[in-house]
Amino acid sequence: MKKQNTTTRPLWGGAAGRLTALALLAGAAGLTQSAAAQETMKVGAPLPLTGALSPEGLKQQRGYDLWAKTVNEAGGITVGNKTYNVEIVYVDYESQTPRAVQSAERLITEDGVSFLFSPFGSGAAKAASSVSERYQIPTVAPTASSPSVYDQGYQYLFGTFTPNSTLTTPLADIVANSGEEIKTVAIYARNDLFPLAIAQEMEASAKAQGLEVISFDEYAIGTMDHGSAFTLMRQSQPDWVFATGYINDLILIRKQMADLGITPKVLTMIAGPAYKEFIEASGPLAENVSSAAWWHPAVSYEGEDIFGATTDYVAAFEAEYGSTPDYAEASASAAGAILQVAIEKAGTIEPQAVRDALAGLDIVTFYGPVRFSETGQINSLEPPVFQIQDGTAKVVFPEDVKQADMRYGDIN
Amino acid sequence: MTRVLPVVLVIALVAALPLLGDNYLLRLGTMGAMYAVMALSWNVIGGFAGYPSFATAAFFGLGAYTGAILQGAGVYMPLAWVAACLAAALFAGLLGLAILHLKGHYFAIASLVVAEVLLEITTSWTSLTGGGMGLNLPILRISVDAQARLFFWAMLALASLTLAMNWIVANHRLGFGLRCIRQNEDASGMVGINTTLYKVIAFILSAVFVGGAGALYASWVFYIEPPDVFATLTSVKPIVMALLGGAGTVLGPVIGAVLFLVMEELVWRNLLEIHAAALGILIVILIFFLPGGVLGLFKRRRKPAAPSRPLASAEAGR
Amino acid sequence: MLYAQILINGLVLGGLYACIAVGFSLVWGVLNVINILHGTFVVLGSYIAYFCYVHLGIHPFLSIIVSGGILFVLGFLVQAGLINRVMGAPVLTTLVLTFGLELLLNNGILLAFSADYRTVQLANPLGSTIIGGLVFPLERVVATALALGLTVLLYVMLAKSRIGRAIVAVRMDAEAAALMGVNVKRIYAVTFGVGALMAGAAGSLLAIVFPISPLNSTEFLGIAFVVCVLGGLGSVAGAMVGGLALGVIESFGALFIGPEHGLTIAFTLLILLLIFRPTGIMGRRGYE
Amino acid sequence: MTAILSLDNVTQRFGGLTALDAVSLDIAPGEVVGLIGPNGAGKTTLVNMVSGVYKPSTGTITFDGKRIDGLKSYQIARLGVARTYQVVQPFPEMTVLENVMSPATFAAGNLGVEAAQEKALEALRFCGLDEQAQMRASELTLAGRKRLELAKSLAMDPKVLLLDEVNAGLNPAEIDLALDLIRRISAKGVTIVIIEHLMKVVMNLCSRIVVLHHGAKIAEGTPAEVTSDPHVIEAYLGNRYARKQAGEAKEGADG
Repeated sequence: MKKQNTTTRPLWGGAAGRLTALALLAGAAGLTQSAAAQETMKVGAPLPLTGALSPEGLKQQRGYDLWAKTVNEAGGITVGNKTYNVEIVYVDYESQTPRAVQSAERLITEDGVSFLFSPFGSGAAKAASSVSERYQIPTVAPTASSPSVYDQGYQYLFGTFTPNSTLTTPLADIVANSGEEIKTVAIYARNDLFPLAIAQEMEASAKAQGLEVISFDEYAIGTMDHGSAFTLMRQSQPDWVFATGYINDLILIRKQMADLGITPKVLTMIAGPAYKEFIEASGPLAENVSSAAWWHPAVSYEGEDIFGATTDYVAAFEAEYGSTPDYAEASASAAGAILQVAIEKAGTIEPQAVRDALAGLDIVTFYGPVRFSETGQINSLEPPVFQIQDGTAKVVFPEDVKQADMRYGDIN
Repeated sequence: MTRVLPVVLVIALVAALPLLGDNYLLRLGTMGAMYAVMALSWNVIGGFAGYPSFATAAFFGLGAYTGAILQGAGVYMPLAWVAACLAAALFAGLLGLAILHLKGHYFAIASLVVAEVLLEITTSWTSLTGGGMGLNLPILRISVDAQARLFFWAMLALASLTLAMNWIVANHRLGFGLRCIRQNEDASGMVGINTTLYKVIAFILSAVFVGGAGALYASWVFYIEPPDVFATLTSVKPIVMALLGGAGTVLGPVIGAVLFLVMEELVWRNLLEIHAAALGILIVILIFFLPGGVLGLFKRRRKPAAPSRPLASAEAGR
Repeated sequence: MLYAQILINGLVLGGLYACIAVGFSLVWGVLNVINILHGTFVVLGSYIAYFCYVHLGIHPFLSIIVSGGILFVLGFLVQAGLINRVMGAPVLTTLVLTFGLELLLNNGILLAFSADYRTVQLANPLGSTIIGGLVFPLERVVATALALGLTVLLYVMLAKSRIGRAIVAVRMDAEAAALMGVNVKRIYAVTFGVGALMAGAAGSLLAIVFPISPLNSTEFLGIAFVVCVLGGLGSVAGAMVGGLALGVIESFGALFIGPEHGLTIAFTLLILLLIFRPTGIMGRRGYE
Repeated sequence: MTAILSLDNVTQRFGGLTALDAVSLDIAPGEVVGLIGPNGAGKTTLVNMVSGVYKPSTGTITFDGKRIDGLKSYQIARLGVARTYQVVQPFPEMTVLENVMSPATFAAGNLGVEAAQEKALEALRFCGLDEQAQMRASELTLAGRKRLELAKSLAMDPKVLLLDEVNAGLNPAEIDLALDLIRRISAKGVTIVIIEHLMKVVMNLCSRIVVLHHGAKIAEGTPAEVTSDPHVIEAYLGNRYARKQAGEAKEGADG
């Protein structure tokens, strides 16, 4: 992977001056900010480029970079008689939430960004939102699904993920009403913010469909062996196994399930199978694994945003990176595209106006229809359910973009 | 006293930082004070007594969770901070009794792994700690600027307390005894030093204010999760800071903390993905070219408080 | 039947653990250095196996030779060029130094290979076989067998070869060894190299079991800690016993207490052992 | 006569090895007692036990009417039992003065800095080290470090002083100085137990000699009694020649 025009901007002189002030407390009064951007609009993006979340950080970065590149190649964003080029200012927050918060404050106060993309995941997005709210900087969160991020009464935070239940409800619905003999569910979850939250959501969705949840086990972050859990599961013979985690966990889990001969009728995993790396790594074992995500390259919308139709976006992404975008990459691009539409509608980059434009959006993008609820979380998406069939992910729900029927059995 | 006065003046000047009205600078100041608390605290067990403790993260995380849980239960914020200090001190006392008879690497590993165990316990004890989902703290109902000032001053006060504690220890028989222990623990017993007691006291002192810093930190950021507060780097950074400034001295760790913060910030700003490597290089340079820390460069000739080879310490651990 | 299966899982896992730890144990025992770099050495071994497989088609079981060789050279140079200069310094110095080097190397790997997870997806996976109702995951079984084989090889090398005996002599008493004409610094470097070699070989074997990423290094290092303390420091046999014991303990712990506590159990055990029996379950023994 | 230090049936085992076997010993106030025996006889083990490094496996040790077996070394030191090490153990980075201040501060009652310094200087003067007070301990000669050990012990105001091979490695002139120093310490009323290989020192200095062999006490008495004791001769016979040779070689080298 190459790094794409990463733009950490320095203010070396100003920064050194400020730090000297901190260290020595020598007359910091005369310090100057770097000159305000004239024809450049800065958007801050704290990313976990090192540390535990770094694979996710890379995805977001690819999504943002594609947006910035597309905008700038199209001549920038025009508002009124001004044209702005987009510059994304990246900060690596080392996968540490406190650093993410610090990054947000630094981007706003030191680097002078006009807008912010949230750090990865619900926890960090929530923590950083308190900063952007304080400085009244419109912020788009591309990877935060938990409603608790949005129900703080904040005005400047908008998110492109619907709540987790919008993923699990259709899944449970499809499986329970498949006509197959599926009665029992075993849930196996990574004890971590998102994976655990979605597992709990699935437990509720499954019970609501009258399925019996026969086990709910958690495994610790960094677990390197799942043998015991699956040896037990082998005895209980669940019809449906629902496993959550990040891609490395799920690759390992899939392999150990196969090693130990766990063959449920349905195997659902979140969030790995949406990533092409999962299919590459698991090979034949990926076959018939089902999942759900907020977006899928097979969905089809005629967007009013810069990327246009979904197929155009996918083609642009493939041209740039040589691979198909997944939901995390698309959501990052969408965050940019949505922000851009709002700026154009507002006719200014003045924060209050852009915020109001975001709140009032009702458009269709390559990513899907975009409307934000009162709290700022998107409520117009219908996340697709898909299954890996013949080496590619095929959408099985919703009906209008369906590519294949869900297959049952044949998990081995 | 002539050496105390300038220090007090500097602290007073730093306390005037909010006058500049720059919240990011205040954030850095708060972090600097937090670093100073940790480096000074480690200095007591690692610098004075020569025990290579990697338990700072354990105390920090324990303090953060104690403070957060109590505040969540409605305890008044400053009381929660005090309770976090006490919890960390108590924990350090018990832990010290258990592991301070270990020497060298064995002690280092035991202290390092304690944070891991606490991390796992915190992660799995979901009912109390929120587990992997993290823990939210009650939001303060004061303006954000007031918050920035409040936490800056509170952290600075804690750092000043920790500095005072170091100064008192260094000039007290405790500090004398700890330096004896560092140089020769067996002989220390023979000259009448209650080595176990002294080591445990030193370990407690290395924990109490770190626990407070953890709780303060939790109140400051509103949201904590286990991997953030129990990070191994939290144990390593204070050691680097103390070595950078001069371990076993009183002012060395403070100087090291400030220098470290400045370097960290500069690297972080200017290099996108290689700050870990930069820290690594700093460490290597430190070990080979600055074994006595910054203060070591000046203090070659001075005799009592600062041994000129602060690194010389615990015997090899076989 | 359940317990038998869990025991098999544990042993198969434990063999890999032993292989991760044995080089670390050797370095600790002979040099009295805790090599924080060890986890990253293992990761590097995995990457070498990955590239060997993807670009050259060399099976990970064979690329042990490549990764072991490269890591030996790297380890030798690190010790000869850097760590040898602070041998005999207090524990803290070597600990902090290797920690700094670990940050450097791990960050370098991250930059070079990116954080994306990679896996070695064998063209002909071995799958698993069922004997008497018990499942044997063959890739793991073979990897474990190779791991144990390597460990035995190291044991024999230490016992029989000239350089092995010199390493043992230095471990016993470096000063006496120096008087007998052993170039102690060179032996240190060779030993560190051998430790890295074992790490690299372990990395190759693990490449087919775990997704590969620089982020794994801390987990590998943690395992090395626990295995060493469990098995008793500085003996090849100890590392083997410690590794197998850890695998079995973790597997049964996950069974009885729940999978989320596997690591907690391992680390708690480590602390308790340090407190009450720092010589490990086997008692202290050297490389004789 | 009431003993100031007495061992009653003291046994020390390390694993399967019995280092000391049911040794009983009474030492009267003001005595200078020599402890001799071949290498491995258990002499240093005995000192380690009295000073609290080890707890005896069985048996009791009484000092000044108080049981001290099982006490920690610092407690025993504070009661007034001082010791020196066969291999000197200074605090290498501290000055000579600070070294001697440490026992004055910690063992000899709760002294403040000034009182401790006063006491330390007094001990240094007594041992003839006052000129080197500001030197680092690691810079002293071997003889200087041996004297530093003695000064450290003295600064504790000990009632009993255990000297473990305090003359090993010194040349004859230095030994004479050390002997004089020990006599002066004894003259202050300090009870002394001295482990020594050089018979000339023991014969010269001690009023009573205790002989250990394979961990057991095989004889005790005046120098004259002990040297004519058939058990002692028997015990030493096997390797006596070798020992004598070694002793001569050593003296030759020292001279």
